[in-house]
Amino acid sequence: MKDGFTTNEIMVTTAARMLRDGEVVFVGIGIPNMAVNLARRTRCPNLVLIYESGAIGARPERLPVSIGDPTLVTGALGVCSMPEVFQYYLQRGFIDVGFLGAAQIDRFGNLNSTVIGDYARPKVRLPGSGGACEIALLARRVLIVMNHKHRAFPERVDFITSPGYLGGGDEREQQRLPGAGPEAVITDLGVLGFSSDTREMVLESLHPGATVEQVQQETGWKLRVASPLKRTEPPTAEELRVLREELTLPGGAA
Amino acid sequence: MKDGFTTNEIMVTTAARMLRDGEVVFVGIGIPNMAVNLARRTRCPNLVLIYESGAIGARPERLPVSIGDPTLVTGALGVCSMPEVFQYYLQRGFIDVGFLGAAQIDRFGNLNSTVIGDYARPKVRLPGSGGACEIALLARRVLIVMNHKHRAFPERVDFITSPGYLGGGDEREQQRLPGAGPEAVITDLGVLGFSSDTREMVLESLHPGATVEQVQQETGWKLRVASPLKRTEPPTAEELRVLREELTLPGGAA
Amino acid sequence: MSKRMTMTEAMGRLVRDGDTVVMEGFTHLIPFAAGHELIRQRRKNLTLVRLTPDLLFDQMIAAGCARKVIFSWAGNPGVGPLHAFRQAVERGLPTPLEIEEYSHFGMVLRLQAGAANLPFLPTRTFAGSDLPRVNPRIKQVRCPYSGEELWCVPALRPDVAIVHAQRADEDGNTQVWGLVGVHKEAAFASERVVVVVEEIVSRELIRRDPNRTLLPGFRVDAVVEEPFGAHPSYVQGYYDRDNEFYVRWDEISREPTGLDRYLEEWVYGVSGRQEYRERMRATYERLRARAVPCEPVNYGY
Amino acid sequence: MSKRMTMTEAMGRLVRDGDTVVMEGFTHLIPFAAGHELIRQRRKNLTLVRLTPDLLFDQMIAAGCARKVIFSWAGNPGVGPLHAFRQAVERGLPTPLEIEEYSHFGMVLRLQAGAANLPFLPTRTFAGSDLPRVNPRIKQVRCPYSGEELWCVPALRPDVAIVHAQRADEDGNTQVWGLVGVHKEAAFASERVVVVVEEIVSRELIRRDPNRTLLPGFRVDAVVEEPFGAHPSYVQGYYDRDNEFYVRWDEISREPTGLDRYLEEWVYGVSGRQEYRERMRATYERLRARAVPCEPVNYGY
Repeated sequence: MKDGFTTNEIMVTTAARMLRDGEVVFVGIGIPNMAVNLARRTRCPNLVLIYESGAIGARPERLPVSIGDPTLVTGALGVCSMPEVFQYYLQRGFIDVGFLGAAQIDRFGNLNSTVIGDYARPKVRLPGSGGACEIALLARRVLIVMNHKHRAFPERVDFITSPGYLGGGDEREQQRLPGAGPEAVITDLGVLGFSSDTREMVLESLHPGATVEQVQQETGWKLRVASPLKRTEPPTAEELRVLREELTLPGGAA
Repeated sequence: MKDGFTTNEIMVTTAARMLRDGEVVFVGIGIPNMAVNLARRTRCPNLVLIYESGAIGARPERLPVSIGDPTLVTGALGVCSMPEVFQYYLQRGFIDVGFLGAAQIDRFGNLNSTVIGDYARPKVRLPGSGGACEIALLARRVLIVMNHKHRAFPERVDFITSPGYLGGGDEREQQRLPGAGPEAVITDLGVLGFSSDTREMVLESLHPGATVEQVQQETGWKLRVASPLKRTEPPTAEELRVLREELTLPGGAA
Repeated sequence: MSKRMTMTEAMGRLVRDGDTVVMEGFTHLIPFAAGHELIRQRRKNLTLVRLTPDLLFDQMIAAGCARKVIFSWAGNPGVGPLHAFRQAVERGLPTPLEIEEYSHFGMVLRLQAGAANLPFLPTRTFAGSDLPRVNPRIKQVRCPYSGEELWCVPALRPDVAIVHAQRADEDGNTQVWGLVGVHKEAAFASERVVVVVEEIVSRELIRRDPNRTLLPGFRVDAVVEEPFGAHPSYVQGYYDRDNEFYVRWDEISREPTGLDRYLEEWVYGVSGRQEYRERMRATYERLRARAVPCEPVNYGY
Repeated sequence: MSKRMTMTEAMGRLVRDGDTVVMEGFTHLIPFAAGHELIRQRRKNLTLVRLTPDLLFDQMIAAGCARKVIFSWAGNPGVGPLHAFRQAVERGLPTPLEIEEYSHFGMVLRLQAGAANLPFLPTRTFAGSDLPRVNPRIKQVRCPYSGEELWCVPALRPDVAIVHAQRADEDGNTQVWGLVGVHKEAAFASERVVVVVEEIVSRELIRRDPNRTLLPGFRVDAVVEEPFGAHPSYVQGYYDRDNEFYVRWDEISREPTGLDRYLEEWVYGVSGRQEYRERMRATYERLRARAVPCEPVNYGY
């Protein structure tokens, strides 16, 4: 914690700042959950939290360990069935922001959470899509949160669980995929966007202490860097206070 | 009431006797509703009453004026949405018996509740299908209740709202319609079935006091008559007591 | 964020001439107060959507609001025909009325497809019926697994849904019990949503029983508090259906003059549902629901 | 007509070797007591269906009950992988396990199509994903209106659904609150249905709140009363999720020997859920829900 905050904390605050008040957010566990709850307690009091489990407008008293935690129901605005959440909310276009993570992400923002190696003879069998494939296609804005490690940033993913920009350029439009494609990747080193023409990943902002060399080293292809390259604003004292005092898991940080 | 009961009463008791205990019945208003409630209070205590409005296992305290009456909800076993009632109950094959009526029925049991005359230039615009079309196709047994009047029994209906045996013979199977086709027509004069080969209507039972000539006179084609022709059993004293004491509408008979 | 409006504001801002308007409620929760306000505001050329047009659309047709009706059963349940509807369809009076007709199941699926943002949904109804012959929107689709042909209907995406409910909070989080019909699908299928409730309650009351929530506030554009707003239909737990009025409507509406007199007295002749309610105090008292409370369940963990 | 059975009877009579068995519950209401009984009865060659196989299927796979798993997310939420599942998929240990894989949305639609007795349902997910490439059951269908190609999934019609719920009456009329997941679709899609509840209540209590009913009794073949029957998952209003156990499972299941020891002690080593509950009394007390009752609503008219 050389800068007075952890890498998790800067990932959470960076993700939280990408949310706009009043948005309807499909929340996962871990860092996205922290980010949404931080935003709700600071700049975005009117965020609506929706979980693919069917909890609508959740007001968790404790940090949920899973997206089906009972604290997401007690005091929620509503509960709906999973056929409804996927059809009437997500597919209907009412989810403004979806968060995703994965084991691998590639140059064009395609995500793999299915398998390392060959599907039929897996080296590592990962959990699979869950709701990720449909979130990548049907949420209005897709934000990705991942740790920046070389093995997680290959040039091509082994398996496209959740499509990003496919082979880049206008391939996503050509193949008539719904949705706009991923907007940003928030890592422990910085923030990456996607170039508007080639759709390849571009380093846009470095977190305090991180260097371009370090990011390149953890990336499996020659990474484009925006010019000017921004510096991520560090967490404010108030953000850190909320994170540390209000958003800790029972028995430890998230 | 020359025989000590009304024509409505013999229609109700005749329809009630066609139900089997434990069946799941899609109930309409009027005579089918009376029949189901009579059966439930006499031979079939375990009938399950379902209304297309979504009331499941209703226990009406009063005779419902419509199939969406609040008395169908108070004390019911369950309530479901209309997408569920049509898909998970009716289309799934869980409705054992559906009752239908119509403005017209023809020789092959096709029902018209849409229009008299041409569809585009109607002589009489009728209410339309409601749920009748799908009940005719998707309930396991279809029972029809109608007053026997010449204009209601033409050789061909002006419009097939709810299919019976179409043109007769195996046309229903040929066209791959789901369901078996109507089982019986209960009128104020008798009970009619459908021949197993030609699928045309056959007079099977005469209510007390009715004659074959009278039935033929009110039917728009040369009617086949079963041999032997049965006599409908008149309502028992107990059936009449239940009908008259327990099943009267507030302010009059149904 | 409060979305509370008066009925006049809500209908004025959210329903436009020419709109397709779904006003659902299967016997239960029919939005009569909203319909009367649309008549008073002389909204025109509407495409009106309901499974059962009921007295509500009979009145709106007579008042000249409707260009078209999309429906599946047009009658006065247990009483007889809808006279204004029939006049318009059979004789084009007072003005011609276009109709687009399905079965109940077909209508339900059109709204469900709209709510799910699908272009169509398949079904096993319609086979052998003449309905597809007179309505070319009912088509067939081949199952890519079994090869069988199923019938299907296209999605319906109304401009506005008007939804009557028991209660909502100011933000529009809306709860319903009793018959729910196709309320949820109608609201999710539509571009804009107006909720009319018997009472606006606290956010906390809504949050104490989230499984009763039909619609989240973010799906709602306006919330109108209008007690007795579904009369002569009913609201479970609030008031019974006015069955006597449904019978009387047959007489009232048999001749256009009777119908006009009714509109004059009970729609144009009142400023809104409050005045209607006050002038109908005895009826309101007669129909008031007795208490049949459920047992609470525990949401703790 | 009472459908009450013991867990031993219900699993013995209604689940057969080789059956396709759906055991739903999204975090909430996972039917662990039923799964343990199937392990004890040494049921074999099952095709197991759940969106999230969770610890339940990890245990059943390790115990040799499963031939195949149909799923969409196989992990221990917030903790790590499912070790037995991975062993079986990556190395075929203890026996090879066939998998059939969708996204959550795809799984939900397979059950929904089964419940609706449709051969398929369309969706806007899967476009651009490799999932259809490795699962040929995910196909395309052309919309007869827009001409666009949509992806679709085939109906799933399991032999048996095992549904955990808060309460039911003896006839099987079943009520659920909190997260309902895809419970209703799983039950309506299946040929046979076993309901496991925390408590069997009177028919009158069910009838006092009909909107909470998930399944009518006529859709249910057996009702089993099994308090604490969803542990280590949770039941809203009854007990919390045993998050500590989910973390400990990672250690327990990392080596087959640990997993076998667990099965020996907590599955084979107990006669049923009652003994399990008694041996876990302190945990049961720790997890017991506090009271957060909702307000009653009025069902009168």
